[in-house]
Amino acid sequence: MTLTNVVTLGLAAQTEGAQEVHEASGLISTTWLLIALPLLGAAVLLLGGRRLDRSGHLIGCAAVIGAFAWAVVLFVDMLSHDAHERAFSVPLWEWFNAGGYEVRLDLLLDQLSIAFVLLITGVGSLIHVYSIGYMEHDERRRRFFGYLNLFVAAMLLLVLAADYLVLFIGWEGVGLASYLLIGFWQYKPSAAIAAKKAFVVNRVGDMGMVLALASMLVVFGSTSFEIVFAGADGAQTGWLNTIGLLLLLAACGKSAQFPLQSWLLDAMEGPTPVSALIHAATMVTAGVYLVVRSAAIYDLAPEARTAVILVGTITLLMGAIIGCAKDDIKKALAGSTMSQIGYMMLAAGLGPAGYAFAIFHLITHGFFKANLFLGAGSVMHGMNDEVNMRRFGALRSAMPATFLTFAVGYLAIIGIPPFAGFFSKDRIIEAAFGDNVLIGLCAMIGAGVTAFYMTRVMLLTFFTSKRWEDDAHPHESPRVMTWPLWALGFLSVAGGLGLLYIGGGIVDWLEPVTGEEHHDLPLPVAVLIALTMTVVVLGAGVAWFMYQRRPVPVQAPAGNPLTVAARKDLYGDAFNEAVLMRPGQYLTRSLVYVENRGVDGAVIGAATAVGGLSARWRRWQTGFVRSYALTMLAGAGLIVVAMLLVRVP
Amino acid sequence: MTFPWLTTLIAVPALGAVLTALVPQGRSRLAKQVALAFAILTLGFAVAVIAQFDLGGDRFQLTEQNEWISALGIYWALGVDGIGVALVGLTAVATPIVALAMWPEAEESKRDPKVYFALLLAVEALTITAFVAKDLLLFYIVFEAMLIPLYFMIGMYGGPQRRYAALKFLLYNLFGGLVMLAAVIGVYAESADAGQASFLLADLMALDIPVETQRWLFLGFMLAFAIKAPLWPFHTWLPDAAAEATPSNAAFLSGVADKVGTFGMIALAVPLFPQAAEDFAPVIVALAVISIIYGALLAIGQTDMKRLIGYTSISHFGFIVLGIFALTDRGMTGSTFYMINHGLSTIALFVIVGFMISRRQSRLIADYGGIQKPAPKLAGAFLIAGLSGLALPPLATFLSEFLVIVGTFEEYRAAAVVATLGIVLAALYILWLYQRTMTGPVGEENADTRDLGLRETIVVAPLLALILAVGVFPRTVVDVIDEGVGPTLSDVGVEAPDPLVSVTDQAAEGDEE
Amino acid sequence: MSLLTAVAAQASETSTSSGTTGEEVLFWILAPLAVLGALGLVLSRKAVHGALFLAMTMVSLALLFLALEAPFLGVVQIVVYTGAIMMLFLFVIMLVGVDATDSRVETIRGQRGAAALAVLGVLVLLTAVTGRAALPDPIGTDEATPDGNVYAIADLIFGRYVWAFEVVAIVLITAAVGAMALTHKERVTRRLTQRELSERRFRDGDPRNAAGLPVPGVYARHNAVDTPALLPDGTPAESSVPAVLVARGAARPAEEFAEDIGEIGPHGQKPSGLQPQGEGDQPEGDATAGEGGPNDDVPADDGGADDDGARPDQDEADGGDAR
Amino acid sequence: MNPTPYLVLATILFTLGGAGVLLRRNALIAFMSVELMLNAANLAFVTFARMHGNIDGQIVAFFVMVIAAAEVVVGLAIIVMIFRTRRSASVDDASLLKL
Repeated sequence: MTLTNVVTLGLAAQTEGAQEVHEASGLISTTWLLIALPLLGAAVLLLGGRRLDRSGHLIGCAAVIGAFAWAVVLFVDMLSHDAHERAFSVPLWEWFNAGGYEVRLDLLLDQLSIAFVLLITGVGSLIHVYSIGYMEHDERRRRFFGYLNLFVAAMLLLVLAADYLVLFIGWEGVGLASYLLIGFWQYKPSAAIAAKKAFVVNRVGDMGMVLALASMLVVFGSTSFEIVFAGADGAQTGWLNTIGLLLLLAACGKSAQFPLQSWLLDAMEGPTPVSALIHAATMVTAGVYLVVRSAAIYDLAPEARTAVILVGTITLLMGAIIGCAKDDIKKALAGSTMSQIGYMMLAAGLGPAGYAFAIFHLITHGFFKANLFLGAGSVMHGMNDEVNMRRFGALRSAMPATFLTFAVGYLAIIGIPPFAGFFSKDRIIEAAFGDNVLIGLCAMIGAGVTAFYMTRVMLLTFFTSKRWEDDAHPHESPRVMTWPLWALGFLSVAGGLGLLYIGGGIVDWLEPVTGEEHHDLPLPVAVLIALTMTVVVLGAGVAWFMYQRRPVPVQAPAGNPLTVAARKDLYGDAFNEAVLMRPGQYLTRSLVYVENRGVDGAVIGAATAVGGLSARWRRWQTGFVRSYALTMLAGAGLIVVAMLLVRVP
Repeated sequence: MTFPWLTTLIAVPALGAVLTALVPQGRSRLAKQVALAFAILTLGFAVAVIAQFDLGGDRFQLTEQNEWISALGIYWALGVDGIGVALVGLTAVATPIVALAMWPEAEESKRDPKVYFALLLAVEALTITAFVAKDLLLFYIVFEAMLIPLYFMIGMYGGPQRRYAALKFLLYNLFGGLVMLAAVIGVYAESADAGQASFLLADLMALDIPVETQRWLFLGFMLAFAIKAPLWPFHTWLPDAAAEATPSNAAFLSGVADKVGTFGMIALAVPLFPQAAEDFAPVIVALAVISIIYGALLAIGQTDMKRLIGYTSISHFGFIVLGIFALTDRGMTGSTFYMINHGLSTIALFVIVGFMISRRQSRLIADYGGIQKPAPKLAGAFLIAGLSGLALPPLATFLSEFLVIVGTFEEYRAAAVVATLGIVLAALYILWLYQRTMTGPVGEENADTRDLGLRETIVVAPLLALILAVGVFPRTVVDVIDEGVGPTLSDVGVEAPDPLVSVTDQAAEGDEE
Repeated sequence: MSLLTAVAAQASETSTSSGTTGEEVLFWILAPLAVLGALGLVLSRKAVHGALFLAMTMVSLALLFLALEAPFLGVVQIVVYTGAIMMLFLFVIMLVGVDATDSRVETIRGQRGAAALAVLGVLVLLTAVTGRAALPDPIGTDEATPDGNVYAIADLIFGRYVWAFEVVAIVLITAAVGAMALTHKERVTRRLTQRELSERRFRDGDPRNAAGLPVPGVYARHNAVDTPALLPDGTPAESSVPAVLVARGAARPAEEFAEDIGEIGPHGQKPSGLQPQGEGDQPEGDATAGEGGPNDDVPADDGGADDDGARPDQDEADGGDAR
Repeated sequence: MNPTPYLVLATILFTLGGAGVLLRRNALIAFMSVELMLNAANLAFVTFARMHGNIDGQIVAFFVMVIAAAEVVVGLAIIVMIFRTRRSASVDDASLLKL
């Protein structure tokens, strides 16, 4: 496979180890505040009881906004350091030391983590504010904010950890928060089941994580970033590939990548702000973060990187196809999320050539996808929580603010210049072509499909004709909800340009962490951009022809086989059910049978056998003294015989 | 002569048991108060013992040694190492909590509740003795004697099938115990052959027993411990006992008393017969992995909450045994740590399930649903306890499970990989249980479920707080345990392996270049 | 008694000169007697005969003890064993029924054959061992007992074995107390007065017996208590013979009596009433159920003579005699 | 005189006593057979005492007699008790030892 050319290039382009990490001092040593603030918020909100019901949402918002403000302060402080002097370790306490395996609860603040911190706290703050309005009528709003804060704290720990094991705490913490939030309306059985499914599927990924950590311990004797990355050079490629694949498994779980993608669509059962924050902007990108963070390992593990590329490519196409067929607006967006994360994975798999673009796309995606989800939430809010797009239509006049911001997000995601998505996605497509034409083509087709399904969403929701339920009275959302929309809309417009060109841009910013490298492209960049744009316009046009030119039926038509398959999530669930759940249930049931009849049965059978034998032998106990006397005499005689036989002469 | 701390630590609950039993009939409240007071007093003494444990000091501390039956070389010999002191701590913490949790339980049966509390204190005294005994026969005696109060606790107070469960429990453990007795005598005979006949563990560990003999003796010990622990396929008594005993009794049984089995593996089976332990390790590791998966799968298939938790314990005991017989430092430290954490989390789970049962009078999962709405605190406590059961970081159980897997991975790759399946299954059985009982629409019969009361909060809160606190600040506990594990493993002759890539070496090479 | 001491003196005299024929003569006389006694014990149908046979064996053994230079034991054997213990046995035999005869029918399946086998096996085994052992001639106890046998024994009992002796003493005391405790019968109801007994006879008994049971043996010739009284119509009054005698089969049947007096009444053909009643398995029935009311005032368990010899086979035998 | 005939006699008496215990149902006769066995054992003891020139054997025989006396007292009391309640002196009737 031509992908192997990455190997040599990757090795050649290997930067001189990671940048040196400095002990934090001054402001930076207060990095722990970033985590502590939302954690405190969560603790107060969850343990505070009913008396905080009225002020709970404010405490929650204050905690996150405070963390954001502090992150900005830290960011500014980092800017005052040299470009290659911006990695700081913030020691907290020694976690434990078992048999020479020492784990310290340290934080690592560097260019990569601060980018995530800003994204998480920034977008997080906006979504918190939005939630004030969205959850206004929910009696458990305080609890909701508590969970959100918990999520933010865990996510920050994830990105700030300086040790894989500490990262894992955050990793599971966000999983827990996601579980709690998906199942927030747990009186709905579907929500409870979706929450459990998300957690369990993530646990499959965690298996990979745990085994990766175990492998690291065997190979490096530690899980701290510093030691692992420093030692990666000397490790066998086989081990590095193993670790890389195991980490990829973990990333697949968290980022809903193939083959562990099935939980994400169900996760839309949660409240929409949750979908925006956790299942679009931040948590699901943790897998990408993990891969990029482990750059030192992947750089030296070509097979693992190939696997990352494959997973990313497959998922980006799968997600896009699923997104085309869903009538549920949130599920369509969820499919899109899968697909976009597929792009990021693909980029991350490209190695130093793609790491920075993966993060770049991750951030812009955080902006516009949060924007889109919140917009969808705003639509639902105005339409009595209706999610079926076939029941929307012509809402642009009813909800102008939502429409405008959604439109900006739409343009960003399909990659129309100069919106944010254009810059990030186009770079990935370029890098993919630089690596392998086939992969590049897939990425390009993905862009076209993206344009198709996003145009479809746009048209079905805001254009075409009214198909509302009779009792629907669409109205614009309150200010507290539209204001975050405007903010995110602005970021969707300016985020791409801003990140790319202000102060050297994100690629330079991340370079000390991720390294940098350029491939020769098979075609000139301009041609590639032009091709991509053509594909995008084509996709949008097809959607326009299919949905704007023809009336949209309220009932979904039967559709072609591909549509049917896409509606069923490309049979992901069916596969899981047939291959894992059914046999699992059968296994469980048969094991219960084996336990009762076999293992326990053997024991009880033995007892019964002894009992039966005793019942037989009991007949020897006639109760007649003379029988017993006879036995005694015979026994005494036998003893005498035995003594005679063994007598020492 | 120094103050006999350990003897006192044993004597206090024993005295408490006697005094509780002596409380006049009918004054059950007083009896309970006496029992609780003594349990707390024991906790105080245990804290004193732990405080005196000197990290970096001798391997066995606070030792006492008095001749008991000198003609046979039997001693009243006590002492704690890191492992013992940790488990003593667990026992002392668990007892007052369990005592408080069982407050109303004993009344549900028609018998006098004071007996129940007296028996609990008796089990505590015996369990502590087992953890600090430094004489093999003393250990054996308490190992067996423990069955008596537990038998009565299960058989007198409990569900409709309690007699069956109690008998099964007794027969299983007695069988293992008798086989162990033969092995104990075998060890004694070996020590007699070597010159000075003695039951003192220090003397016995110094023996050089031939490998062939070691194997037989090891099997004798292991059978008893594997039944107690319990390991597949010797486990079937536990689900019955867990289901039929009162919830707090089940909690104490699987949370604390059964730890004597795994403690015996670490403190006796491995150091006494190091060669045999190494020879049999692969077999036991295989059994442990089967236990993990088997217990988890069966837990998924249960319809009875207490039985379900019983099966989860089998799965968790599988992890503990796995870590022990990986015979690595991390594995064994993880296992010992796991014992503590599993104790806490299982007690929490059983106790909370007990609270649910006391409200609804049913053990069946199907009878519940939507409890979260009327009783959010109950549901929250249940969720946290459950999460610690599925080893979610940073709860304490995570670290121990992780260390076990890591320790196993060092020696037995395949076993570790299969064992990690256990963490997926754990998520499934816990969350499915939570989903079926706590979420979903509220049925009419559950609509006015009471939330946690004051007593119940006092029972649950310290457990959950401990689980979290130990998870976040595990250092001291792990250090103490590591202190005991190190010498144990060096008895076996195991050294911690060096990592394949040593960063310090590399740095040195780099400098040379 | 003087005879015994004389024999003993002679025996011990002879024994001092080892290998003389005196002891052998004594042994060959006494040994068959002892075996005979033992056989008699095992084979005799009546317990009292067995006791007498056993006494014979014991006396033989006592004499052998004398011959074996154990005069003290010999005397103790006679005084304690034959004298006290056997007397106790006889007491109990009398209490339980002196005429009780054992059935020869074995009720436990296979017991007789297996017992014979085991007994023979043990006999062959032990005799083979003892008979084939080449034992040295006895040393004799003269050296061990310089002051005579009794002194030496006293010395040992109150010296080396004093502890065992005391323990045995305690055992004896305990046994005595135990025996008393076992046989002592607590009276749980007040003893009935004569008046009450009389009233009860009227109330629930057969009024015909209100005046008391008829006395036996109106025309007695000898030992008349076993002969039933005759009612005015010439039939025997069955209730006039003590139930104990009836149970033992010692009552005279009516026919025999009728023959004695030369004529028989119209109802005299029914001797069954005087036959031993019931089965051995239901001993209570024997004493009281047979006749109903008349015996009610005899407490059922009051040492009445009865035995388990009243078995079907014996019934038939006795009945056959009667006809 | 050589002890062998005494021992053979003791053996025969012992065996006959055993036969009595096994074959006779009358409790009294069985009991007397036990006494016979004890006596046989005593005979062996006394014989050996003489053979070895050591009267400890006689002491044992003496203790056997005393214990036998105690045993007879208790045993007969039990027989009387049983007879009172069951109207029988047959050992087979006292077969309640089994369930």
